[in-house]
Amino acid sequence: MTGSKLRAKDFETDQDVRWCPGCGDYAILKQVQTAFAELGMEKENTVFISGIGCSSRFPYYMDTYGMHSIHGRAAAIASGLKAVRKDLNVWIVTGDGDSLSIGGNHLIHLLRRNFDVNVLLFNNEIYGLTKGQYSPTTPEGTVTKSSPYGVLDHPFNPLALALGAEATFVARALDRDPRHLKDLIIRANEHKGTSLLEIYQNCPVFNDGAFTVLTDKDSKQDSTLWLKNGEPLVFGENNTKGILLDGFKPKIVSLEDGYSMDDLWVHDESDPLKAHMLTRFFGDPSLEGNLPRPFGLFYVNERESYETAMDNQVQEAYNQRGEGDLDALIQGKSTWEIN
Amino acid sequence: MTGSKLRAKDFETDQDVRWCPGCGDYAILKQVQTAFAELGMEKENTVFISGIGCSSRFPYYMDTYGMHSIHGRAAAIASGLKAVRKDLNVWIVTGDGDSLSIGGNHLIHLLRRNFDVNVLLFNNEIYGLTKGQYSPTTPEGTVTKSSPYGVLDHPFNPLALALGAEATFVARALDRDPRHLKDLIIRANEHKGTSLLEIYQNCPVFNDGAFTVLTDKDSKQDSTLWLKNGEPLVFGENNTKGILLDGFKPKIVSLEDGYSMDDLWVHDESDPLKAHMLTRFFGDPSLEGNLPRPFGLFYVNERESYETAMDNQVQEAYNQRGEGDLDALIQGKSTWEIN
Amino acid sequence: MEKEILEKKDVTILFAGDSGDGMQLTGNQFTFTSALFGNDVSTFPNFPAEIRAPQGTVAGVSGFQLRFGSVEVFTPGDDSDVLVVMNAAALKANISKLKRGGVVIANTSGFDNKNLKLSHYEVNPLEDGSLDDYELHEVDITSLTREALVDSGLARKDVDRSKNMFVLGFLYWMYSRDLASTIQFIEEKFAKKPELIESNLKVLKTGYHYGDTSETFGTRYQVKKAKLPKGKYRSIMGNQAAAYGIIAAAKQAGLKTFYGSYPITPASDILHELSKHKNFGVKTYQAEDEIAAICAAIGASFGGALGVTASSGPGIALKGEALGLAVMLELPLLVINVQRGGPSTGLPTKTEQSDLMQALYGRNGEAPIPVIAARTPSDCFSSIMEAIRISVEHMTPVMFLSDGYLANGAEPWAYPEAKDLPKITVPKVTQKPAEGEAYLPYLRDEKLVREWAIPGMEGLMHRLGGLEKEDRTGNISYDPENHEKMVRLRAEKVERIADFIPDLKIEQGPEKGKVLVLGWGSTYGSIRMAVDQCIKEGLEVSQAHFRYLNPFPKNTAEIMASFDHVIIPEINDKQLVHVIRSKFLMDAIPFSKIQGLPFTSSELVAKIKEIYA
Amino acid sequence: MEKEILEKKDVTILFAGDSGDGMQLTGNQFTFTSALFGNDVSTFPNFPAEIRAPQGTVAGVSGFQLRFGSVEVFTPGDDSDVLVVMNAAALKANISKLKRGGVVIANTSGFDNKNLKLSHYEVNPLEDGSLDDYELHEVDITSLTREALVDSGLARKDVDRSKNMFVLGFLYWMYSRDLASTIQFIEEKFAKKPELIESNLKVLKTGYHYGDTSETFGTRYQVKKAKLPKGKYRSIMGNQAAAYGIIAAAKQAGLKTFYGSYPITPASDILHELSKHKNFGVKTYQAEDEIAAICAAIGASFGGALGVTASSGPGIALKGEALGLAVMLELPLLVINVQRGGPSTGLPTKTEQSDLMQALYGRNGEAPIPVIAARTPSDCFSSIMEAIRISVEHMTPVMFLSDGYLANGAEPWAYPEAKDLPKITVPKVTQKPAEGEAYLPYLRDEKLVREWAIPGMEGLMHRLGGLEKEDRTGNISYDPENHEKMVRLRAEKVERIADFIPDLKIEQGPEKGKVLVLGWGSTYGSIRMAVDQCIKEGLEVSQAHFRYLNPFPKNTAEIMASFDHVIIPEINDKQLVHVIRSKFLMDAIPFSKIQGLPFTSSELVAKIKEIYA
Ligand SMILES: Cc1ncc(C[n+]2csc(CCOP(=O)(O)OP(=O)(O)O)c2C)c(N)n1
Ligand SMILES: Cc1ncc(C[n+]2csc(CCOP(=O)(O)OP(=O)(O)O)c2C)c(N)n1
Ligand code: SF4
Ligand code: SF4
Ligand SMILES: [Mg+2]
Ligand SMILES: [Mg+2]
Repeated sequence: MTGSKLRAKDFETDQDVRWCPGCGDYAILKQVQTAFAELGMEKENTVFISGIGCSSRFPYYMDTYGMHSIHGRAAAIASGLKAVRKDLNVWIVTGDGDSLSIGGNHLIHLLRRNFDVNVLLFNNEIYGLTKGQYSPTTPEGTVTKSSPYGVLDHPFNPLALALGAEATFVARALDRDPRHLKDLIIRANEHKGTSLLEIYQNCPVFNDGAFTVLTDKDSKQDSTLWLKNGEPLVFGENNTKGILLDGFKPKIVSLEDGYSMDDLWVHDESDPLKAHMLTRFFGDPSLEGNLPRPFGLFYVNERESYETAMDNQVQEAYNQRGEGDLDALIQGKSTWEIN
Repeated sequence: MTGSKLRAKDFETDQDVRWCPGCGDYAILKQVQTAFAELGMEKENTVFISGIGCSSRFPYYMDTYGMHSIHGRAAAIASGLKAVRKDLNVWIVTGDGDSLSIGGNHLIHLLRRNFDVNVLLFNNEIYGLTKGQYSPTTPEGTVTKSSPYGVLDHPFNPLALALGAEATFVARALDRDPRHLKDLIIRANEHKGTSLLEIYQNCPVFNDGAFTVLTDKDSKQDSTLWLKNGEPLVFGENNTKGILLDGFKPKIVSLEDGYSMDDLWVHDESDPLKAHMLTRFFGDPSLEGNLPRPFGLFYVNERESYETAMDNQVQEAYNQRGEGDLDALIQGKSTWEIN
Repeated sequence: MEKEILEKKDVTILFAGDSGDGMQLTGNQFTFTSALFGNDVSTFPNFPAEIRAPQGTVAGVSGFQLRFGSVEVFTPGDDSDVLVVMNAAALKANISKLKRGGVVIANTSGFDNKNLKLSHYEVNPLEDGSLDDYELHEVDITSLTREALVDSGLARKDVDRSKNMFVLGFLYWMYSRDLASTIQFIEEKFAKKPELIESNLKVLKTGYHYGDTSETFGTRYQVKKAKLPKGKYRSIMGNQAAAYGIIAAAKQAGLKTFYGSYPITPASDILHELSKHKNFGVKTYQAEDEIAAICAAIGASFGGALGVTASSGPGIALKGEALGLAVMLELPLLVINVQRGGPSTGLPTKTEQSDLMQALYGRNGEAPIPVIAARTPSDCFSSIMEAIRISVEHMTPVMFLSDGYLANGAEPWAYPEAKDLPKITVPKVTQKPAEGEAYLPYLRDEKLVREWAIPGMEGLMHRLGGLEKEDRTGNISYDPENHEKMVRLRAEKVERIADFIPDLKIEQGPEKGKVLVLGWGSTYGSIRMAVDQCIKEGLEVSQAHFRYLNPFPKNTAEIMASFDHVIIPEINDKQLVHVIRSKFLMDAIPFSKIQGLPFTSSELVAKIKEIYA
Repeated sequence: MEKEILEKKDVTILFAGDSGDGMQLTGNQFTFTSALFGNDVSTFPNFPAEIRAPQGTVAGVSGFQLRFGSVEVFTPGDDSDVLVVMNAAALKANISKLKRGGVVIANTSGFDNKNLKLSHYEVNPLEDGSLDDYELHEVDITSLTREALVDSGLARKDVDRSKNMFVLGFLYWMYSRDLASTIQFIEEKFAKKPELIESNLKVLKTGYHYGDTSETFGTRYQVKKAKLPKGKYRSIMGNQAAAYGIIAAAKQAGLKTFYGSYPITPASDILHELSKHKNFGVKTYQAEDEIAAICAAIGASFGGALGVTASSGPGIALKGEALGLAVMLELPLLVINVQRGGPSTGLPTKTEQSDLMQALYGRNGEAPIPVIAARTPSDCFSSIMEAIRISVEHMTPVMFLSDGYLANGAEPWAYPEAKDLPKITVPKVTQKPAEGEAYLPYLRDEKLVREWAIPGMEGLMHRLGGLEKEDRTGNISYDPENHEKMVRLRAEKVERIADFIPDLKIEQGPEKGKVLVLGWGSTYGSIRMAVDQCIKEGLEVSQAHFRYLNPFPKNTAEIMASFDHVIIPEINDKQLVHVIRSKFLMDAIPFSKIQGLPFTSSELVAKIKEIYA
């Protein structure tokens, strides 16, 4: 297959796609396929590992190798795979429940170990497959099947959690902005380490409109912030608003009103502290005066990937001691003979 | 028992304490007992829940209610207990393996939920009970039983992880500084929410000296920083060094050399961003020019505790609908009769 | 035009349509009306495996099977007498479940080209003769509904949504049913939208009248009242009954309930139900995973509440380690397994009984626990109360087994009054040890049960844990003989529960004889129907059914020995047979079905006759 | 002075002292010297449950039991003939394990007031007559050692640390042993510290000469060479053998090994051992927990490596769900359970066989897997190779059972040469499907085994998962009949492995007769000794021993039927008996011991005689 470049369609399988009509998952699938075509990815060297959830059906729709595993464990399975197969391109597809509730531990350990795999975290702030219970990202107070009087749990901020867990690539995209999503898929693929890409995904059946304010024509300009490396933080209609740092406090200013581009906070993908601050831009963006929700690559940092370190250690052992001699091993140091 | 104030000794049990001679756990046990006496704690209303590990033996030595549960699950068990028994004073004792490896998920979920319990995390950077394998806090490269060629895993920074997981009380102490440890135990007890107190604890048998640079007479002055709310960050012999913020970068300056107290960063327990920066003071302090390791209360923030919210929701249900009527429930809305 | 009215003993109807066609509501309304009338009823919904598969596809078909009779009916029926299909996909998915010669009522608008394509029909099955063996009635339900509402001013979408009322009305006519209760239902449901009351009623009546006036339908049927035990009835589903049972048992024990759970099909509905009833002192807690859920429940039990946790197979597998801890702690704990098709993720929306071995043995070490299984949806109520009684009175974790079939199935329930429910005695410590004497948390009574000392109680401070404990004191002990003693004590404690449970009884048929059909769990209804039929045909066949799977009732071996042949039907690969052989060294004839589906009576009857012969 | 030399057939010595006294080293040296001489040997160390309990306390005692003989010895002995105690606590902890009339060699310095107090002796047991039934030799080992090294210039601590060499030297004298191999050992061990070579050798010889010159010791013993199979031998412990077996099997299969594990006693040593051998293509991975460990191993197997995971009971409980996934995936996977005392945390440092049921049934749904158990420390090597052979050749997860007794026990091993090891054939896909034809990942061969298609292989892309899969294609299928078919195929695949394993064989005794002692796992040695003794006493007793617990060898029922009585001794509560009864409907006489300890031969002999009578 190598050599002849594949089209997006070539990554489709013969299985019927079984998400609900209007589900944000479709758009994400499409962008992955499109990005893969652009990247010239090889089917046979690509593997998708997922857990359980609506989103975790993903591997069935990608004509690559794949595994639809068990709930929450995709990160653990992918770690073992990548540990023995540095040559493969490994993708994890997971939901907010799959990766942050039951699979939370595997996710944070994956991030600190930094296997070179890509995590697509479909965050719809709900459990889709089990029909509408709250997830660790559902906002407090939300009424769901399992919280008829409102959620009591303070939600996780997935990107803040990831940074706390030593992540080396942290980004956010939106099902409704396919171009941007595709670009981040490509960036994630480039990164040599664990890439965490959180994708806001609308679940029209159980949590419709969770991200409407971020996608609706009327509100999105003021409620979203599109990060570009080396560029100032601007947003709003015609990019007339900007964000600057007032001491350590981010402040919204108007560019039509005394402030210029030069005053603004310039995005730096390599700055962990600023990335941390950006993950905390999390007020309800529908309320006036609140910070817009950032999208894009918050933070990236190259650190040796786990499988590289592992392979190096193995190689080192070979270099120092040569290919293991089974007879010598079995025999050990102290033997005797009976005649 | 209520009323008659107990002494530290009164919290001892009749069981032989079975840690290795010289283990840091002894000092911590002593300080807990001392703090409890000072706090006038009631035995029967106090519960210690632990997982498995050397440290997790702790409950056997406290004459309160207790449970030495299973590996990694203390946080989950304590959550259930606290959910039904807001009145009890609940303490979790756990090791770095117990809480950050197998129990990592329960810990981060405990923190975001913010049950009013206190976590004493004995961090000896090793698995003690199972005789010396590396833990998620063991520095890279360390040779242990399970890493004869050196640890490959990038370690967790427990306090950074906790902040990323929405913790409301984050502090660090040291087995070798009993007074300070005791004060933090008392602060943890005061906090109405999950208090995470990381305690550096020396394991003389499997990881001796992990914290020597922080405790040795010669090095500790330059390698430790004792946080006090509202006070500038000073350290070194006679507190002649200070830390200030050069933009967003912490910088060590000499107070004998042009800088004054007024230039320095003043510790503010309620500032999450600065707390975040403090958790990243993590260079190897034995190397010149590196930042000292902070001890004390990094961050505290009052947010409604989970059990309070839960009780309120239950109370609300009672208020609105009165004590449940079993007959009405069983009968439901649509019935018919057969005669 | 007067139509002839035939009398029938029992009828099975299967409503099938797209997920959005409202078949569940239609089925439920028909059920309720029939029950109200005095029929015995039994129902089973069949949801698509996908949340919302594309409209018009086979994957998106939702079905509701319902059986009602003038005799007792214990299952929703094997094959149906009537199949209502709203579109081609519904026909495709369900035609195999219709009796030869049965009635098909097909909504012709659902068989247009688009629908045929989506359901992968090459030719229209209404036209190609493939339904020749059935009595096919084509009705353009969609158009008739639209016509009825042509002046309503409602949007097309709302109009189309009421076409299930047409179906309902029509079937009411066909089975000579009263519209009253559905009219009331519609009025209540749409109280805030009067325009919808009007439109729905109109369509309902249109459907009814269509039967009267249309030429095609020659026959109406009548199913007389059944002779049912007197009493007040309601309809109940298994998961709902389980939820109520937990609330009732906690009340009877004077305990608060803590329900720690992680969502999983088909157990989640218990969580949903319980979370509505906080004013019964119920706290529900959606944990981060199944391990946290059981651990939280253990913590709650330690704190003096009734700790309950539930899941389905894969989640129960995760709870094994913590369940072992609960065995050591000897605290009350209820673990509910609403079984589904396995292994692994298996068939999440289908039923199976394949977690019996896991319930008995899915833990490290010697860790016996009582296991109790419910037999019908309403039996979930009393069985779970019994499970809780045993858990609390015997201070032990208990596994309660239900399954997808019980969980979602519904049946009429002659519900009890609260005052008549069994009491549960809580073995809480009542006395502190005398001054100077140590408290002994593992002292046992004659049932070998230890007392429950709860944090907050003065003078009873103690430490529990998963390491082996010394007899009486509960201190850690590495003593070899103590370990053997404790292993045996824990086992014997569970064994002795046999002294506190009823004997196995013969449900129907002679006390001894040729064939005993011995079941457990949700196969009850199918076995009941099948044995009943065999008896009526003059065969010497009896039925017995386990509620207690560990320990078994004391007379089990005796009952088995009273029959020439014992057949054990199971929705798994002979799991109970294995256990019976091992416990009693007695053989039984296994009859397995592993298709994610309950037994049909006819399958069972055939098997019984084969053995009988 | 010439001392008399008595000949003995076999001798059991128990060395006991504080954790810091070097008893493990002493025992190992004595063992190696005896093996080198030509005795058969068997050993078992007994570590304290605490890491390092306070010096001088009973909790801190470390022991090493060793048996050597001129006949074959299969266990480290029941009671010991000689007990060496370095302090009072060691005596207290171990006196019950000494034969009546046995020899106690006590280090008198270890019985000072401090030691007596720490070990809770009120009076000195060396003086109060409580040892009158034994042959007590008091030696002030500490002082004699210090005297020997008075001019060494070594620190007191280093001097005292070499007192175990005195013990060793003295016992070498007592049993007429050669010092050569220990001298060599010391020279190698302290190659970088010549002063320690000198001091240790000096103390060793002092001990030896002490025997010669001291008046108190009248008797020396001699244990002649055993008649052992010819060959090259080494000493090996169970966990070590398991680690080597994994490396060897992977090599024979041409696979890389991925070992995903989370530390737990007594399994961790396999991880430690394997992590040293990266130059065999072994990758070890310490996962965050047991679930991650098995999942990573599954991922590695998916990637074409040999995925292995290991734990002990509680950790295996956690792996149940993922193991079910592996059953569905039909990939090779080895799961090792080094069993320990349960339930729950139980007795972590003690041995038990109580996870058999968990191995067979500890998963949701119908999820059968092969189960294989090792019988002796060295047998871990070939048994684990066999487990891997089955896993790879039959594309199935396999459970390998060892236990604490095997894991830490050691025995001489006539180790094989690499070239003689069995080959393992890997069913990797060799051909892509023809152009235009779809790849069928669940196509099976006559063994019902599917082929292994590995990422990177062109044209074989496929998706695996835990939902039920369609026969042949592996696509998700909710079809009822397909489900039953697949459940039965998976079960039958495992059953058919019986065609590829050897018959159960009679290890000793007649092929048919009165009593068969039928065991599994680590009870092998004890049973061997006991049956041997019974046969020598003229009883008609035979031994057979399972390596394969699922599926059982095909001739199992036949063998059982050839004996009047079958006794099944187990370190659990009759688990194998349950399985045998259920599988074969044949009874067996259970003989249980649940004390965290292996059977003694005498216990078994007594039981055999009781049944025989
Ligand atoms: C061990 C286990 N527990 C629970 C489940 C049930 N379950 C399946 S998916 C899911 C959550 C799905 O939510 P999410 O991960 O957010 O994915 P989404 O469906 O929203 O895409 C749950 C609870 C399961 N399959 N296995
Ligand atoms: C399920 C399970 N897995 C593994 C173990 C073995 N185990 C016991 S304690 C422990 C780690 C101890 O390390 P830590 O938590 O750091 O505590 P420490 O002993 O250092 O105080 C492990 C792996 C266990 N008891 N249960
Ligand atoms: S339930 Fe929600 S997330 Fe799942 S497929 Fe449907 S729309 Fe998508
Ligand atoms: S092993 Fe280490 S941590 Fe454990 S008791 Fe001993 S010194 Fe303490
Ligand atoms: Mg989701
Ligand atoms: Mg530790």
